[in-house]
Amino acid sequence: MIEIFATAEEAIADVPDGSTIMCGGFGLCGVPENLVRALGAKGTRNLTVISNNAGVDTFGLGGLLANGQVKKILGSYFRSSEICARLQASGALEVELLPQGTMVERIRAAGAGVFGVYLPTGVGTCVAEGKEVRLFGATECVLEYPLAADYAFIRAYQGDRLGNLVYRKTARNFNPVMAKAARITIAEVEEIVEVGELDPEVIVTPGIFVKRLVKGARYERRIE
Amino acid sequence: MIEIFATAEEAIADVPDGSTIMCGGFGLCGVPENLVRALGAKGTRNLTVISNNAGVDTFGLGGLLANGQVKKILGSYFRSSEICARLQASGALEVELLPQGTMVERIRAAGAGVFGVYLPTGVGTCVAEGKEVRLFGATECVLEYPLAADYAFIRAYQGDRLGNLVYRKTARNFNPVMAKAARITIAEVEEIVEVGELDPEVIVTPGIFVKRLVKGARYERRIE
Amino acid sequence: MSGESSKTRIARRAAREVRDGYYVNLGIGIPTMIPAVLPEGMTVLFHSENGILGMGPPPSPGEEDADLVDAGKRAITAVPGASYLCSDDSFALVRGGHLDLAILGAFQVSERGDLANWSLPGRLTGIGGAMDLVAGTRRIVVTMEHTTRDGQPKILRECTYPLTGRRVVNLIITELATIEITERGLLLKEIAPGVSVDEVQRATEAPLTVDRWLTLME
Amino acid sequence: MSGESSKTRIARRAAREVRDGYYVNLGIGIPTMIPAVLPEGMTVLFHSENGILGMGPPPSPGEEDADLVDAGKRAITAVPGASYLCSDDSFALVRGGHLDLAILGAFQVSERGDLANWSLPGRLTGIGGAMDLVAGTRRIVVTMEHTTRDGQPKILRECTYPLTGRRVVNLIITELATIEITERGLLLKEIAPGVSVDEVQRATEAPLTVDRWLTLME
Repeated sequence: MIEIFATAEEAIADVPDGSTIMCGGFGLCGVPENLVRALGAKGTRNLTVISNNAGVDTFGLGGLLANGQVKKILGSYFRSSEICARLQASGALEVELLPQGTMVERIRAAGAGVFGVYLPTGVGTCVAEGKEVRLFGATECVLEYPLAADYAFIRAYQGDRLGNLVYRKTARNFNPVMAKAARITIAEVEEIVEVGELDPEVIVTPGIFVKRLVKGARYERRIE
Repeated sequence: MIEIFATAEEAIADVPDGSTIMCGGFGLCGVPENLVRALGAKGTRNLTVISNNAGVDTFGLGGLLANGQVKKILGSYFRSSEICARLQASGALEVELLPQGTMVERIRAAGAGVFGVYLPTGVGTCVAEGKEVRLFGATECVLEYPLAADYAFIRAYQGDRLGNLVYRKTARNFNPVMAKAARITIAEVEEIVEVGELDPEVIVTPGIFVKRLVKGARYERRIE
Repeated sequence: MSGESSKTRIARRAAREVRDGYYVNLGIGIPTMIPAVLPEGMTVLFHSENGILGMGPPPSPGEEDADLVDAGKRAITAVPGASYLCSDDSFALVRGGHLDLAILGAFQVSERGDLANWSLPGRLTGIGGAMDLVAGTRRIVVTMEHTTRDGQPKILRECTYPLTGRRVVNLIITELATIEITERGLLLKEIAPGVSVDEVQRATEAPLTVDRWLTLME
Repeated sequence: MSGESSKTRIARRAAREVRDGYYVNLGIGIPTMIPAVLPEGMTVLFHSENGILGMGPPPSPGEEDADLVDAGKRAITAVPGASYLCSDDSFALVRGGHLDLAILGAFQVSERGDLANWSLPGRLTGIGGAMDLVAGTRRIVVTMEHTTRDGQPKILRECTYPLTGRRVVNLIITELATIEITERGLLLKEIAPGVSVDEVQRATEAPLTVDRWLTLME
């Protein structure tokens, strides 16, 4: 059952300290910026964040990091975030780096009822250290586990009142897969439309995966 | 590099005896009927077929079974095929029954570079017999392996000249996932359109997965 | 009880397990009768595992579309807000626990909630999506007639037919009773009008505990 | 050799690895220069792992769309026939071996084809899609300058930086040479005009075998 909220602040009002939060987007593209901003304003602390990137210092997750709200971040690429590096160096932030494809396959697994996957990625590198390695034919693979969250913050282009979502271009990225991997998925959209307005052939995220929907108040449309 | 063929017969002309062939469709819905008919006419033998169903005796894979072209069939539901039961009983056909979701996850794995998946489906039932079972938290899971094919016969609604495909309604079913899991994917479509005519947001199967494309000569549009 | 068939009565009781906003998968047989007996005004989206969320009622004769069928291969329609799924996504949804409820038929259910509903001796075989549904779905309700045609119990200590899943059924609804499967076995929650607890127990191989709040089935 | 920069010459040589009909992923740095130097009339679709097949050239200034970027987060365009992918589908495509070719930059390559291209000591970290690309793609071509800025070899017996993958590189293209990685080590296939085999060997830590068909780089 979906709930539609008037503001991002209301949509995230009950997120408690210590939550694990997935955050869609790639770089600054397709980031749920209104939800992240609201979480920054609310000041929720001790967060574990799963996101491909950490935003930049003045946009996206950068704000949460600067506020000291995040205790751990898992993702694949943090080079654009000075603050991320600084907090990691000072010991104030735990950083776990994952190959991007392994990260997203683990997120998919969490949403798809898959309890373990054997992947060839990263064998013989530091990301395989301490992990179970198994030979399939001539290919060594690492056993990887599902990656789930309490909340997923995702961003779509349009959503109907059942929570069906469509995306725009490469702003799709991690949003659809993360929507399936959290206990409570909160989607912000640029536009809310009536049920039946979205072509059933085109819906990327069916409303079954969305628990809360909100129209974002503003979008900066920044390019990193 | 995609090749566009004038007829289904030409598109399947080189399929050798002994091939493993995936066949899209659910029941009679979304079945690549022109490719299957052409394979029947060609008389290729000793086939291993991976398909959710076996058609009915007068349509789809039923024809290949009746011709004695199939030595083994893997799928999830064969109750609608009298001929399938008869051949199995006589020992002329090996039948391997899979849970539908396990079957499709194994097909996905083959296309996605995943070498093994742990699934909770079927634990404690006959489909788990002889398989590795492992405990993840409180959930027992079975280790399942990828399921690939030499050829995938798939059916779509429209395809452009790069092999990008869109489907109609529930005729989508197994077609997109099988398209990714074979060495050579042959797609039949109801209509071939020019590149650029399909909305990029709507393409379900990108042309990278399609090696051969053909416009089907006729479609019966039967309901089982 | 009027002249309503026992199957319709089972469907009507099962409909009460469906809540507003639910996403539900219905097996073949009695479960397919449920949409028609749901209260007005509820928003319920039905999933069919061949690849649709938002399945609507059967089309009018002549309006059938060969590209739009359910998992039983019957022609269907799509409601506003429906969407189509590839098979891999459809079963990821099922196995990932995203459905609120599945209502299935059964040949046998054991007192621990083991389910046998796909294979009968001497019949052609087909598993379909049954094993995936019971492995993934949060809540499994079984609707069936209480006994076989020749009066043999179908609610057993142990299933004798091939299993679909172990310890997966939460609730059984028959024309005689509504029975919850608990950690301590079968709990008789509701009983049909005009039927005694003793009659239900005699039609049931496994022992029943009578709930202290035992009520009449509506 | 005209005044063309060595990076442009590397890109031009690497473009010859791309064939009509290919689906190709390009890493950041020199590989991004390749589309501009491809021969006319070829149909090549470029994949960017953030979720597009059919990436086109950068947009005109003022035409940038914040919803359309590549894996380097730069504004791009989409060619006719392009499609968009969720991240899970994009990496399933990569890891599943569906790309014909990936052309990547490198910090170091070993004589067995080990690749180090994601982590330099003392820099902020990011793996991105590099490990997935080398684990899945059929053919990996590395384009890079032959030595570091201070003249140290980058083609080594063993990589000293953290690895991206083991035994994954098929071909190395530098401003000095084209080197194939074979079962028996490095095979010098082409050499730049005005450069001697001895000079290439001196700039390369691992031993080179000179191919019997050694040719000049175009």
